[in-house]
Formats: sequence, C-alpha cells, structure tokens
Amino acid sequence: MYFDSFQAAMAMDGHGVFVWSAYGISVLVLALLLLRPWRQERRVLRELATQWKRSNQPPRGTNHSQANSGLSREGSDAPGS
Amino acid sequence: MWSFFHKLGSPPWLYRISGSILRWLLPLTLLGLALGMTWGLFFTAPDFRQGNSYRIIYIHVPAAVVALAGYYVMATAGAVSLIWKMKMADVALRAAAPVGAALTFVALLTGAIWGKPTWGTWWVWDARITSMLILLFLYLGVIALYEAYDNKEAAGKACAVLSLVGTVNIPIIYKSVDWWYSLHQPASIKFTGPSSIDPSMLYPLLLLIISFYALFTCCLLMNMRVGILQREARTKWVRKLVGL
Amino acid sequence: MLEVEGLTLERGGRLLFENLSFAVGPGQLLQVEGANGAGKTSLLRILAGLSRYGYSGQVSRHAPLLYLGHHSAVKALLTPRENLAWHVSGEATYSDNDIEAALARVGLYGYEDVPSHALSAGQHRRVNLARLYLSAAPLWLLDEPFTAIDREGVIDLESLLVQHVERGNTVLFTSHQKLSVNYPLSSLSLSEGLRP
Amino acid sequence: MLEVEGLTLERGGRLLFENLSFAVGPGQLLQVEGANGAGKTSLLRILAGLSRYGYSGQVSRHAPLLYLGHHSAVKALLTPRENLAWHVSGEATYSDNDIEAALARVGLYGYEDVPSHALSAGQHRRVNLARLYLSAAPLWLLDEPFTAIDREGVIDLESLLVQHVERGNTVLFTSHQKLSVNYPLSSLSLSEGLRP
Amino acid sequence: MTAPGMLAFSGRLLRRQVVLSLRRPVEIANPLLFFAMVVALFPLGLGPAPATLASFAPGLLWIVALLANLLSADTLFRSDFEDGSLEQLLLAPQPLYTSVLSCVLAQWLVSGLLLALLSPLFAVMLNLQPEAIPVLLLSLLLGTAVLSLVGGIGAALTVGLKRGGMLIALLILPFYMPVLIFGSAAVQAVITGVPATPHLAILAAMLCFALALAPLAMAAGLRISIDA
Amino acid sequence: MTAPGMLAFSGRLLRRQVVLSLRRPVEIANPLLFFAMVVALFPLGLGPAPATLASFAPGLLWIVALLANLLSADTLFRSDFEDGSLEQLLLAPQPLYTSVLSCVLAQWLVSGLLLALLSPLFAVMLNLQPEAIPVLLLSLLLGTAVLSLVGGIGAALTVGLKRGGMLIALLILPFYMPVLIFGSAAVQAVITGVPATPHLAILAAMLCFALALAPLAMAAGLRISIDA
Ligand code: HEM
Ligand SMILES: Nc1ncnc2c1ncn2[C@@H]1O[C@H](COP(=O)(O)OP(=O)(O)OP(=O)(O)O)[C@@H](O)[C@H]1O
Ligand SMILES: Nc1ncnc2c1ncn2[C@@H]1O[C@H](COP(=O)(O)OP(=O)(O)OP(=O)(O)O)[C@@H](O)[C@H]1O
Ligand SMILES: [Mg+2]
Ligand SMILES: [Mg+2]
Repeated sequence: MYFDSFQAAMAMDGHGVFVWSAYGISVLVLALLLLRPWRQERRVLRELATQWKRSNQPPRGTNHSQANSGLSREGSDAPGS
Repeated sequence: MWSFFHKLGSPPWLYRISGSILRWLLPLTLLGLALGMTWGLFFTAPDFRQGNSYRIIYIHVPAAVVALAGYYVMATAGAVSLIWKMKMADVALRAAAPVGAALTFVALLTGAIWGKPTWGTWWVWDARITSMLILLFLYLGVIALYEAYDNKEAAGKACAVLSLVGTVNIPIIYKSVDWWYSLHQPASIKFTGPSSIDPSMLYPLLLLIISFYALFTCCLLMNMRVGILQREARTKWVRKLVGL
Repeated sequence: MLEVEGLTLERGGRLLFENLSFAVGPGQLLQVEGANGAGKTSLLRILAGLSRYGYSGQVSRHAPLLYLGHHSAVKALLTPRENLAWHVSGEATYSDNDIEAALARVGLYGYEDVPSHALSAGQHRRVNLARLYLSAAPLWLLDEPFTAIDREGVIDLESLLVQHVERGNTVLFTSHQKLSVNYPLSSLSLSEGLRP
Repeated sequence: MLEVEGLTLERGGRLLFENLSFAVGPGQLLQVEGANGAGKTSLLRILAGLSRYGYSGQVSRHAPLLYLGHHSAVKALLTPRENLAWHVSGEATYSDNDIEAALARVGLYGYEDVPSHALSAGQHRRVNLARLYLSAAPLWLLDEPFTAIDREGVIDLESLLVQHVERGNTVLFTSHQKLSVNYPLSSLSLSEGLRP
Repeated sequence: MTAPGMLAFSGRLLRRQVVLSLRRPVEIANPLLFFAMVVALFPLGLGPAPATLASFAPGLLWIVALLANLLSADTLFRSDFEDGSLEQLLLAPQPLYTSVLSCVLAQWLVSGLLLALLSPLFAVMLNLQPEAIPVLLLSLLLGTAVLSLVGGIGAALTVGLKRGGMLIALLILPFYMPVLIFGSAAVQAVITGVPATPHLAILAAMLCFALALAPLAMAAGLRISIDA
Repeated sequence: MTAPGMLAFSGRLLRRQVVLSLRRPVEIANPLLFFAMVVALFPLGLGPAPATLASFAPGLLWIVALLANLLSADTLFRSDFEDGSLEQLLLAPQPLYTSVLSCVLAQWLVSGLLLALLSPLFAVMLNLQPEAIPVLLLSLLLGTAVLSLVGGIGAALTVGLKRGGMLIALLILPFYMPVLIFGSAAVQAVITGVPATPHLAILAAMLCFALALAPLAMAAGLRISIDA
C-alpha cells in the first residue's frame, strides 16, 4: 500500500479528482458494457417464451392461409406487438 | 481447420460454446480488472514527474490499445462476411462495434482528464488524439448505419463494407494528422515513452491490458449471443432452448 | 427460363410466402395475383435479383431480363426521347428512328421533346412502356404495367405481351385487372399457390 | 353543388377542352373519362380551385369538398394512424376510434402503426382512401381512386361511392376502369362532351 | 364533425411538422452537424492556434448559422409539395396565414432554436469571450427566426418549380444580409465594449415586421406556385 | 440489337448525368454560390484586414471546398433511387464499377472541377499570394476528385434509407480529413517557401487509390442498400 490513509488515497496530492473521476466513469462505462448484453439476452429469451406460449404454435404459419396478409385481419401478429 | 471454420458458422454451436467460454472467462476478467486497478491505484509508487495523476495510465492505455485492436477485429469480421458470406461474421461485426466505441470513449475521456493536470488543457489537436477521435466517429458510423437499415441482413453487409473501407483509412489518418501537426507547430508535449516506465509500474499495466482484451472478448461474445438469438428466433433449436 | 425453389419471405413480421416453387418457360404468360400487400412486388424484385437479403430459397434465371417496377424510371427533367436514348438499363443502343417509332406506338407522337414533367400521369408511364417495344430481352418482369393506362392503351399492351410470348419468350406480370387475351394465361396466386 | 360554364383550357400548346359547361347536383355520380392526356386531372384541379391561372370560364362551387389527387398525400415517415390524425386537409378532428375503424374498413387492420414507407403500393393508397370513410364533405373530387387497389378493394370503394351519393351528396371521379354499380352513372367524356 | 378551429389546426400542424423532422433526423442534425463540423474543421485547416480561432469566432458563428439556414430553407414545403400534402393544405378551410406560420415555427424550433441553444458550446470551443455568449445566444434567437420567415417566402415562391432550386438562394440572400450584419455586429459590440442593445433592438424590430408580413407573402406564393 | 459495351455505356451515362445537372442548375450553382458567399461573407463578418485574411486563405478555401462537397454528396444517387432509375442501372449488363465511376465523374465535372477552376478568383479576393494559386488549383483538382469518390461510397451506403440522411456526413467525414490536411498543407507550403510537391504527390496517390477501390465499395454499397 503506497498511501498512508484513506484521505491520502482520496486526495492523491491534489490529483484525486482527476484520477478518481477517470476511474469512476471508466468503471461505470465498462459495467454498462457488460450489463447491457446480459439483460438483453434474458429479455429476448423471456419475450420469445411468452410470445410462443401465447400463440401456442410456432410463429411461422405452416399453412398458406396465413400468408395472404393484406386484407385479411390478423389479430395475433400485429406489427406493433 | 476447415471444420472449425465451418462450426464457427453454425449458430447453435457458437451459442453453446460461447456460453461455456463465458462461464470461466468472465469471472477471470472481472478478477483481473479488480486486481489490476487496485494494484495501480494503491500499490505503485507515483511517477516522479506526473505525480499521482499518472495512475490514469492503467485505464487509459489498455482502453486505447484494445479500442484500436477492436477495429481490426471488426474489419476482419466484415471481410469474412463479404468474402465467405458467413452470417455469423455479421453478428460478430455488429457485436464488436459498441464495445469498440465504448473503449474508444473511455480512452478519450481518460486522456482528456489526464491532460488537464499534466498539460493544463483538456484537449490538444495532437495526431494520436485526433485519430482517436476519428476512430470514435468510425465506430459510431458503423452503429448508426446498422440501426438505420430495416433489413438487418443487408445492414450487416453495409457495415462490412464500411468497416473495410475504414481499415484503409486508419493508417492514412494517423500519418496525415501526425504530419499536419508537426507542420503547423512543433509538438511541445510528448507522450512519455513506454521505456521510461519502471517495471513495478509495468506489471499492473500488463495485467490490465490483458484483462481489457479479455473484457473485449467477453462483451463480444455476450453481444453475439443476443444477436444470434434475435436472428435465429424462429428456428427449432432456439425454440427448444426456450423450453417449448 | 426462370426457376424458383423453396422461396420463403417474411417482411415486417408477416410471412408473405413459404416454400414457393415454380418454373416458367418459353411461351409462358404468367400473371401474379394477390391482394394488396400479398407480396407481388417483393417476389418480382427477388426474381429480378434486386432483393438479395432477407429471404431463403433458390432462384435461377437463365436469360437476360427486362424489369419494370412501380417506379417508372422516367426522369422528369429529360424528354421522352432522351429518356429512351440514355436509358440506364444498358440493354441496347436504340436508333432515333426506333425511339420515335416506339414512342408513336405508345401514343406519344408529338410529345417526343416535351420535358417529361409536363406529361400526364398515364403519358409518364407510357414513356417507360415504350421500352417494351424496343426490348429484345427474352424475360419480362412487369410490376403493374397497366397502372394509369387508358382502355385502348391496355388493349395495345395486352397484345404486345401476347406477341412477345408467341415468339417463345416469357412474360411474368402482376396486375389487379383481369386480362382479356387470346392466349393461355397461367396465374400464380400468392395466397393459394400456382394454378396452371 | 358545382357548376361549370364555358371552361376552356390549353396546355403545352394543345387545346384540352373548349367551352365546357356542365353542372352536377346532389345524388349524382359522375365519371370523367378520356384517354391519357385528355385533361381529366387538369379539369379536376380547376374544379377543386387548385389551378387558378391559365384557363378561361366560370366555376362555381357551393359546398365543401374533398379532393384526392394523383399524389396520395401520405407521409412515408408517419404511420397510417398519424397520417389520418394529423391530416393537413383540416376537415375535421377524428377520434382515434374513428381512425381505427376507417383503417380497418380499408383493410389496414394491424398496419395502423407501421411507418407508411413499409407499406405496399396499394396499402399506401388505401391510407388515403380511409379519409373517404371519415369525411362528411358533400362533394368528392377523386382523381383515379382505384389506382393500385385490388379487386375486392375496388368493389368496396364502389359501394362506398354509391352510399355517399345515395345520401344526397355528389361524387365526381376519373377512372379508366368501367364501374359495375347499381346506380345511375353519368359520364363526362373529355373528347365528346357530357353524356347523361 | 366540424372543421377544427384555426388555433387547434395550427397546433396539430405544428406537432405534425415537428414529428416529421424528428423522424428524419437529417433535417435537424444536418445544420447542427454542419455547425459542429465547420467549427471542428477550422483547427484542421487553419492550424490549432487558440488566439486566431478566437478572433474569428463571432463572424464565423453567424456566417455558419446563416448558411445552415439557407441550406434548409428550400426543404420547408418541398416534401409536402411532392407528396400532395400541400394541395390538401391549400384546400383546408382554416386560414393559410396561420398554417404557414406554424410550418415556419416548426422549422425554426428544430433548426434556429437548436442552433442558438448549442452556440455557446461552439463559442467555447472557439475561445470566444464568455461575456459575449449571452448576446450571441440572443442575437441568434432573434436573427434565425427572421431568417426562417424570409426563407419561407423564397421557399413558397419556388416550391412548384422543377428546375429552380438555385433561385431560392438568389431570392433570399439579399434579405439575409442585414440580419447577418446586425447579428455579428451585436456580438462584436460586446467584445469591443460597446452596448449591444441597439443592434438587438433592430433585430427584434425586424422580427416583428417579418412576423406580420412574411406569412402573407408565403400564403400568396404557395397559391401561385402550386399551379406552376 | 446487342447491349452497348462498357465504355459506350459509361459515356452515355456520363452525358445523361451532366445534362441532368445542367437542367437543374441548383445542383451546380449551389456549391459555387456557397463558396462565393463564404468568401464574400468572411470579410463582412471578420472585418476586412487584408493581412489576416491572406494568412487564412489556404485553409479557408479548402474548408469551404470540403463543405461544398459534403453537402452535395448525398444527391449523387438520390434522385435515381427515388424514380427507379437506380434499379435499372443495377440490372444493366455492363459492370457497375464503370457505371458508378461515370456517375461520380459527372458529379465532379459540375462541382469539383468548376469549383477548382473558379478558386483563383476567390483566392485573389482573399489576398492569397499569386505564387500559391497554381498549387491551390492543382490541389483542389486532385483533392475534390478524392472527396467525390469517397462521398460516393457514403451516398451508395445510405441511398436506400428513409431516415438516415444525416448519416452520410458522419460516415464520410473521417475520410475527408486527410484530404483537407494535405490539401491545405500544399498551399501553405508554397507560402512558407517549402516545395509543395510531396503534398501534391500524396494527394495524387490518394486519388489513384480511391479511383481503384472506391467504385468497388460503391457498387457493393448500392447492391446492398437497394434493399434496405
Ligand atoms: C484526449 C486525450 C488523449 C487521447 C485520445 C490519447 C490516446 C492515446 C492512444 C491512442 C494511445 C496509444 C496506444 C498505442 O498506440 O498502443 C495512447 C497511449 C498513451 N497515452 Fe494517451 N491519449 C490522450 C491523452 C494522454 C495524456 C494527457 C497523457 C499523459 C500525459 C497520455 C499518456 C499516454 C501514454 C503514457 C501512453 C502509452 C505509451 C505510448 O504508447 O506512447 N495520453 N494514448
Ligand atoms: N405541368 C404541365 N405543363 C404543361 N403541360 C402539362 C402539364 N401537365 C400536364 N400537361 C399536359 O396537359 C394535358 C392533360 O394532362 P392531364 O394530366 O390533365 O391528363 P389526364 O387526362 O389526367 O391524363 P391521365 O389519364 O394520363 O392521368 C397533357 O397533354 C399533358 O401533356
Ligand atoms: N420496405 C418495407 N419494409 C417492411 N415491410 C415492407 C416493405 N415494403 C413492403 N413491406 C410489406 O411487405 C408486404 C408485401 O409488400 P409488396 O409491396 O410486395 O406487396 P404487393 O403484393 O406488391 O402489393 P400491392 O398490390 O399493393 O402492390 C406488405 O405487407 C408490406 O407491408
Ligand atoms: Mg406491388
Ligand atoms: Mg390524370
């Protein structure tokens, strides 16, 4: 340990603001970098699960009657959802 | 070799293998980062000229080094995507861009913060600094281009083209800015050369550089897993994975 | 001339067609039908090779093609004559006589040197249709060629299409109108699959 | 509802119509016919009050109107819902329920919140046609409303026009298609004058 | 169902135009990016010496604001003309005066206002004196509004022309000059220690004048050029 | 009837593009007007001290040339995309490499070339040393060609996007910077008495490089962005 006290480590001979803000922001950015994909993956998996449970069948229609889109009313897969 | 290459193109394999890699790499990375930062912050002697502010080097240099290397990873993925039409290369490219951008941002930010106590100013138009700024633009350009396309398959190809073109540009920018700066006014501030670093200061730096590389890999893999899931959402193996 | 195998396309979260397979050969006049939004334009763009991403399946084409899309590719600032003489499709270099003859065939006699932005909607589309009278491509892909065309124009165009297929070429077109031609017309309905 | 007297128009050195006079009253369904370039669009723009220069004659209109032109006035960057809610014609303020109902009537159920540029050609036009289901204007001037609309869509639209005139309103439209409606249809042929 | 009143309609139009701009970030970001880029390019082109940069700042910032405005003036009615919305607007029962005013207002909100609000940042990057910054901000707020109104007249007169894009610059540039002169003079005044109020008052007077008359000219221009 | 050869087709395309530009003078006049205005406005905004103006001239002229180029980059394929001509061009049997090259060449002829040819006039207005003018001209000739080629890549990658207009500036600006640096350095070299040849040689090398590679990237970009 180079520093004698907690205060000294905070102050770093007057350079503390710079060093600590640099480390702080960097650690924050790195944490976000790791957290974002982790949460995204869980969200995607959850969404897929609920989406398929709701439709109770694979989202890809296997029959062509679903493919005539345009004028027919398709409640289940509205683009907003 | 070719079979490995072939496997790399297979989403389920990649998804599975990335999971098992992350299981041991992620804890190691976090450990390395924590260890390196603590070491750098508390257990090294201050630089005789810059005092304690030099401790920023432990973030700044790893971030800068990995940010630059990240661009080449991205461009390589782009080349693979265009030449071998490998879909997972698109996913890798897209996954690398935000990580590279964030690390570039960290390098710029820590550099700027470091500049204030040592140079007395946040910003100078130095060759390395300017080219780092441009690297940030390049990363942001790739991200923005990808987001702007509706057809994500086309988006991947467009980003591949852009990142390849950018590869050509990086050395040109570096050289030109270097020359421009020395032409207009002599460099009054020089980076301290790596040779002047004391070994006791160097070890934590090396540890952190390795950790940053590992961090980049972790983030890349994690982002790729999201990309694979989004792309393959309708396939059987994902359906099975979700438990249906 | 053109073979399609196992074509599947999804757009905006909707499955437009799945596992579509068909082939068109010489002498075939094929009308692609389907409601608005059924995917006719998307299909034609894939067949033409313009869309290359986001679908799965095989398309093989063995002949030069001519594609007319929803957008007429007529430059408003050029005259009809210039539009044809400098056409960017690069198919051929037409002589001025041929161009005049083609423009006359589509009823634009006297409008050869009017800037295209001063043409009516139908006349504008006719500039593009004049390419059909000049083209030697064996495969035509036409997306709603009858849009904005008046009745006589439609009849003229119908006979042109028949003439083209009678020469052993292929025409694939979309239209919401029923054609009245003396020629066996195949139809591909995008909600029901291929009918002979 | 609308009276025209001695209307004469020349465009690009061509006399399109001369001394055209007619009147349309409540309950009248009038189809303006004529070959491409006959001057149908030009006439409708004069009747709507959009063209105000370059013609001679008198037009008097005694009722609010709704005009749909060749251009669909649908903003590609707005969704169908926004296009209707913020429509610049300033006719009325529609409730969200009305808008949803109108979009469903034109077959755009499920597409209310898709950006309009991701719609097919026919769907794009249908956004505009939805205004007809919302409008209370007694006089409709429609320039080729059937363009790019599929067969069922045309039938729907025909019955809407009939419904509107049956309520004592007036519809004046151009089209190259023959309508099949159960209603006395007047027609104005731009090369031959008004036929009852 | 009755037609909405003048104010309700203008509000709706304003909202529509703003949303449209936000959906197409180019129209917002371009002038800003342009502003930022010019500021960033100057050190690259001229050499990174802070003192020279500072002496440039007031004129440079005002010129760039003017150019950014000039470049976006033509887009005011262009897309509405091309997709037929403008015809519908002209047929609307509400007075055209307020309608065009809300179009201009929407444009100003996403260009002039934003530019003015961001100008202090660029001023700092160019080492402008801190005292001059409030005046710069105020002069840009007033001045860009005048520029937008005047640009609107040019846009209205040329929107129907197929080949007249250059025209708008020629038409409106003479009217832009006085604004530029008073605007940069106001900032320069602070630097030289003279009060800037007279210049700002003149800019405000110009704005009132333009607010009263420009919409009239725009409305007339649109009715004429829809028929070009 | 056979398809015209690559060169014949490129020539025809070049002619078409140039005629189109001439029919719509905006596209030609705007960058020039822009150039003229900046040069004319600078003395207005900065106060007309000849000495300071002269010292800024090289960088200023180059910055303005770059901005003018950046602003017109987006229009390269835009109108052809919107009216369906671009689809036809992609389907043409001739190689896309030469086709896009002639599109860029046409654009350069009516923008970069014209700008370079007019630059001596503006240089004189800014009191640039007469000896530096030939170098300015040459550096602009070489440099604007590189800028046009690079801008074409950005245009090709973004032409199919509905809401990505701002993007092009972000994408191509990093590639513009080296050109700006060497271009203005060449002119500056003459002023300081150093030979300008190395800078010009580098610009020429960049041009060769861009000529060889940019059309490839453009062709790939167009094929991709047509189904964005
Ligand atoms: C915004 C400002 C700055 C940026 C963008 C920046 C960027 C960079 C980059 C790109 C590297 C290169 C890594 C490599 O080439 O492998 C680097 C290394 C380095 N920087 Fe910075 N830097 C900045 C400010 C500073 C400051 C203020 C200092 C200290 C006074 C500094 C000290 C160093 C050191 C010691 C190295 C490693 C040694 C070397 O490779 O030369 N940097 N920086
Ligand atoms: N802007 C213009 N300037 C000059 N002449 C024009 C202009 N627009 C149209 N014309 C001419 O006026 C005539 C009538 O055009 P108009 O658009 O009214 O025809 P239309 O009957 O609607 O035809 P279509 O069935 O093709 O829509 C045409 O001969 C056309 O060439
Ligand atoms: N750019 C796009 N992005 C996303 N979805 C799109 C896009 N263009 C079209 N679509 C969707 O794809 C489907 C098919 O469109 P397409 O244009 O192929 O239909 P179409 O059969 O040609 O219809 P029309 O008869 O109206 O021309 C539509 O549901 C439409 O909403
Ligand atoms: Mg279609
Ligand atoms: Mg018409």
